[in-house]
Amino acid sequence: MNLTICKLTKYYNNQLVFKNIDMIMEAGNVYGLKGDNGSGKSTLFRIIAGLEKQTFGEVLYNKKKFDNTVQRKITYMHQKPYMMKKTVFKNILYPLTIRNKIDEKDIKKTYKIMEELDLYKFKDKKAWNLSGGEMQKVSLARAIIFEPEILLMDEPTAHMDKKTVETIEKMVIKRQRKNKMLTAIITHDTKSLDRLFDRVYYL
Amino acid sequence: MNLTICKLTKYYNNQLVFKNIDMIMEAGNVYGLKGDNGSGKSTLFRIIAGLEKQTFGEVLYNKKKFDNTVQRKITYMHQKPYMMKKTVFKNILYPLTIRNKIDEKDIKKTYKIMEELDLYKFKDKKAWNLSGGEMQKVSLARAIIFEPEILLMDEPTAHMDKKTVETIEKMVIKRQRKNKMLTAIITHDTKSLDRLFDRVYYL
Amino acid sequence: SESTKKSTSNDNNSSKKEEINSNNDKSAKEKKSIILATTTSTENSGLLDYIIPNFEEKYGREVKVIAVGTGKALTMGENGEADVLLVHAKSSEEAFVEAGHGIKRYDVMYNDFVFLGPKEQTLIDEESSSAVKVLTKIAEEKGTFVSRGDDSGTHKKELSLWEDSGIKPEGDWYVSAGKGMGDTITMADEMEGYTLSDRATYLSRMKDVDLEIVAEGDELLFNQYGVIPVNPEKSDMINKNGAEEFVEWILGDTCQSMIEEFGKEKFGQSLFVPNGK
Amino acid sequence: MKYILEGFFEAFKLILSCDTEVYQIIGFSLLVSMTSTIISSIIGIPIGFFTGLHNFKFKDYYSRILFTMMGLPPVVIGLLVALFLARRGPLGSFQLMYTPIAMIIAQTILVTPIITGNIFNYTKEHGPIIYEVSKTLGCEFWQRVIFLFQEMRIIIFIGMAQGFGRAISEVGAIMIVGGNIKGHTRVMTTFIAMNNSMGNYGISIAMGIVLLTISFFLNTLMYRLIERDIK
Amino acid sequence: MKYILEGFFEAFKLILSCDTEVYQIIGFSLLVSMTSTIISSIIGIPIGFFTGLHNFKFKDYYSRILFTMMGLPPVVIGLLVALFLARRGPLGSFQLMYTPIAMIIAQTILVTPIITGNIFNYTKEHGPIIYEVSKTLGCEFWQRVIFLFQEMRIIIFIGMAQGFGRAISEVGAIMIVGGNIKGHTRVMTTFIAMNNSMGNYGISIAMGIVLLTISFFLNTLMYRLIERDIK
Ligand SMILES: Nc1ncnc2c1ncn2[C@@H]1O[C@H](COP(=O)(O)OP(=O)(O)OP(=O)(O)O)[C@@H](O)[C@H]1O
Ligand SMILES: Nc1ncnc2c1ncn2[C@@H]1O[C@H](COP(=O)(O)OP(=O)(O)OP(=O)(O)O)[C@@H](O)[C@H]1O
Ligand SMILES: [Mg+2]
Ligand SMILES: [Mg+2]
Repeated sequence: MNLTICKLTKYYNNQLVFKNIDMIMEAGNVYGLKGDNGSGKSTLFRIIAGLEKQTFGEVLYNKKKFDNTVQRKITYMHQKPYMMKKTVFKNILYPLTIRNKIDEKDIKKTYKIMEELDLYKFKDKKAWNLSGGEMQKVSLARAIIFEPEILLMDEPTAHMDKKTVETIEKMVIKRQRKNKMLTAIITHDTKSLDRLFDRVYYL
Repeated sequence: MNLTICKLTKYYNNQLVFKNIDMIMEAGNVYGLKGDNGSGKSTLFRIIAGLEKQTFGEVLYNKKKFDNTVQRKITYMHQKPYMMKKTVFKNILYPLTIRNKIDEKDIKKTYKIMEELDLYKFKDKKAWNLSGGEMQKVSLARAIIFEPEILLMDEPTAHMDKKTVETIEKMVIKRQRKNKMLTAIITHDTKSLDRLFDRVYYL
Repeated sequence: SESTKKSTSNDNNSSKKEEINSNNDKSAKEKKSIILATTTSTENSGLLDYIIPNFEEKYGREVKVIAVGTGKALTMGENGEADVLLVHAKSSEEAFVEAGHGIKRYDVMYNDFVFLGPKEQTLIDEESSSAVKVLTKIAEEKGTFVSRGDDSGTHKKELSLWEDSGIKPEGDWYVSAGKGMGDTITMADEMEGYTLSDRATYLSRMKDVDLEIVAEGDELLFNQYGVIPVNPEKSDMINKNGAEEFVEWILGDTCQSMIEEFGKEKFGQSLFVPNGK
Repeated sequence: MKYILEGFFEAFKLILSCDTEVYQIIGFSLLVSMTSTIISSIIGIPIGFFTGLHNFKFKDYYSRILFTMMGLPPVVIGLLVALFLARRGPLGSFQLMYTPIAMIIAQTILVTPIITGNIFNYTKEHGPIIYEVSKTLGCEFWQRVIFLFQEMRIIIFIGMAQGFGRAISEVGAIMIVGGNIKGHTRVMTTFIAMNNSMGNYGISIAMGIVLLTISFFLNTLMYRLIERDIK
Repeated sequence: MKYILEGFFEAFKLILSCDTEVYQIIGFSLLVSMTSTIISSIIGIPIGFFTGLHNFKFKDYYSRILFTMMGLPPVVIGLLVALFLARRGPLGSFQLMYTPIAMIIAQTILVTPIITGNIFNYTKEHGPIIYEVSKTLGCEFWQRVIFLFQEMRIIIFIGMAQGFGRAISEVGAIMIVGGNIKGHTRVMTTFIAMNNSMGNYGISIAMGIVLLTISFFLNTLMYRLIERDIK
């Protein structure tokens, strides 16, 4: 799914965040989004994901406006990860449960991703007792397993150790192998991840 | 104030976090603390700051056990910053208000630090509406202005842009000029900040 | 059976239903129940629990007892919220029938009001036994007097007595409670004051209060209970037959003798004296 | 003093005595109050969610009105319901006065604001992020609602427990619309009130103890149901 | 129906009519219920903080007992207080029965669990981090408490509003221990209940309307006080 952002402007109670942003993001690519604190990166992603309303301008998904079908194909990973009041396993499995009955395949899939991010040992742990980085891992796993066509990650690696960052790079690359997947990542980190980006936007 | 950590061990309901840690941190130095996610960095800091009880071992402050006088000289910056239900200005000013009546000097001091971190424009903004990085700035400013002898920062730069990281380096260096100040910083970031550290511990 | 005869012998539609009911099933619950609005004294003394079951199995009709002050009971009748009233404020009752709210008023039973006061009280003695004298004495000596103050039959009676004594009761000594008889007795006991109560309620409360009868017997203290079937024109939901049955029954010999019996073994005397006519 | 001990003693007698009337009163109270609580939840929880999540004009007037309604006086509710259901009243033809239905109506009016208020407050603070997450994970409308339920089950429990507690313990409304009719509309509280004015303090306290014991065990039961994997 | 309109009409008459008794009743109700709410807050808020922050054995039994106590039946409370204060009761010598003090005692018992419960629930979830921050910023014990107050002022307001609402609207307890004595211990709810039992529906509803209006404005007032710089 392709994204076209034109003349996007956002005010929070008449305090300007950004103005007349134009961007194009095409399926199959990985985009980086950088900018100073408060430049509006998260806000932009939240607007794209339909969590917030822009003040002016519009976002088009394959030339169409935002609607339920888009909603189902897009995921935004919050900058501050939210853990459901469930075990780690159930947290990660959740996106699959809402589609249809869980089968062996789903469980396997979940276990696999947990192992990759070495969360398996926390399988039955209460997710809200995890460490900062572990929480980010969980919310990432949850987003990846959902397999959205558009994946918006808000500083996913902020609290993660080097090892994990590399794992994630691998995952993103793997994900991109399927065509028509679009991934966009906000990061302040100047070195790692960069090699993933087909293009970097600055706010 | 010097820190001596000996044979420190922590279990969360009989799940081991770390075991028999020995460390010495001396006033006048800046220490880095690194380690994988879940290696127990935050937990260690929280124990040092007296927010959590260790399972075994002990932490000595100038050879003395933790007590109120220590409490008053030590600050821990949470990994997930907490914003008081106040304006940005009042958030940062707070540590001074609890000591004694606020005077011109205090106000000036607060304004100065806000300008350094360019938070001044948010002076009267509700702190909980700030962006992730802005919140980290506020909680950092709050900690610095408190001028603790021991300052424990838990991934302070995770969400911060490059520019700000440099400002923070400057602040830490300035802070260290006063003698008997001890600063310890948790970070996953492999490049920046490193030049600050007199010594780096790994968990 | 009797019940079917009753329901066939009438024309109002609500009981046409009954007829059908009672034909295919004559069990008690099937016949339209009646709402009896009465005073707290008849329920709190336990009389109704004692006699009502007899009516229910005899006529196969349930009685829903709403125990309120006489004032409210009359209002309920006036609004057609109740089918039949069992109350004790003769003058108001007659006015009620006059105004066409009720069909007719029948005497059912009586007992009497008694003045209660603390044990070993000295204020009231033999020669001040007449109701008016008692009240005058209390008023003069400013002895605490707890009044129902709830527009109930007892309250109406008390007010009329003050009327007769020509005293306007007011001041700290005159406590207007706005409560039922039982609670008022509790309060009088608690405040070591005087009050006017119907004998039945007093006897049923005797065991747990330090009050005793300080004056009784004045014919002014006569307490007549009357039954009034509410005028069916008040509301098309009024159960006319039920009301008639109830009146017929309560004035009947069986019930009258039950009233005579009630309380004898427990209190050594009957709480109400039947005089149904 | 002695009444209180006596009360405990009587409480046991009451339970053990196979006095069907007592059981019937207890069962009936539970029936009425539970029904009202459930109806109130069905009305109140969605309203709480909705008004908590969305921003609308006069939202804080709304919230203050809600708080005020949480303190609706039972007697007033009872009276109003009575006026509507009375034979003379607009709904008189249904003949609901002095029936369990009337009691349930009154208690529902009493309890709904309590449940709504609890849900509303919590949703206002925690709802948005929860709702956002459910959206980003591709939940359909109904799945979002279910998601909210799951994540808020604690506060929902608290709200319902509070509502039920209010219902089972109030006497003002239920006395007026129920009429405390023996064998029909007599519940624990009206039973207590009546025995009070009859001077049977022991049995009043006994029934009070029974009442509290029951609602404690009900809370425990409900709590167990939602407790699973929560701190 | 007509009663309800009549009620509104009477309500205005009631307020405008310089009937001192009415004013006196209203004022007295406020006095009693506010006093109880304040006392309950002084008792309940600290307990709520403390039990919410600390982990102790049987904490969840405690919380369920608390929820149960939030539904204490007014009539039972009234009865128990009465038995203690009665002439023959353990505290009889103080002669408190049928005095405002008795009413305040009863309502305090009624309201305290409500305030405690609200604070406890919120503290359990949000207290720890707040308390930690106050520690790390070098607050002395008292400053920490103040800090908790400031950060939790919303829920404190809600708790107190709920408690007051419960107090001002209950009739069961206050009727028993107060006695509804004209000119002495008569409050809005007992006034309503009494007129109700006398069939004066209009005036009952009128007083009900007055009651709700008053508690609405009180909520508004309190809310204004704490609202400052909160979303
Ligand atoms: N309250 C708790 N209950 C149970 N386990 C906990 C709790 N807090 C932390 N843990 C566990 O203890 C371990 C250490 O946590 P800690 O937050 O110290 O890790 P960390 O080194 O700070 O990780 P990160 O770099 O992600 O912040 C983690 O595995 C975490 O799951
Ligand atoms: N709900 C809100 N109300 C008012 N202002 C807001 C709100 N949310 C964000 N802002 C402001 O909008 C600006 C952009 O916020 P945003 O979170 O998009 O920044 P960001 O680029 O993500 O910064 P960071 O890198 O720190 O995450 C910030 O200055 C922030 O203070
Ligand atoms: Mg951001
Ligand atoms: Mg950490």
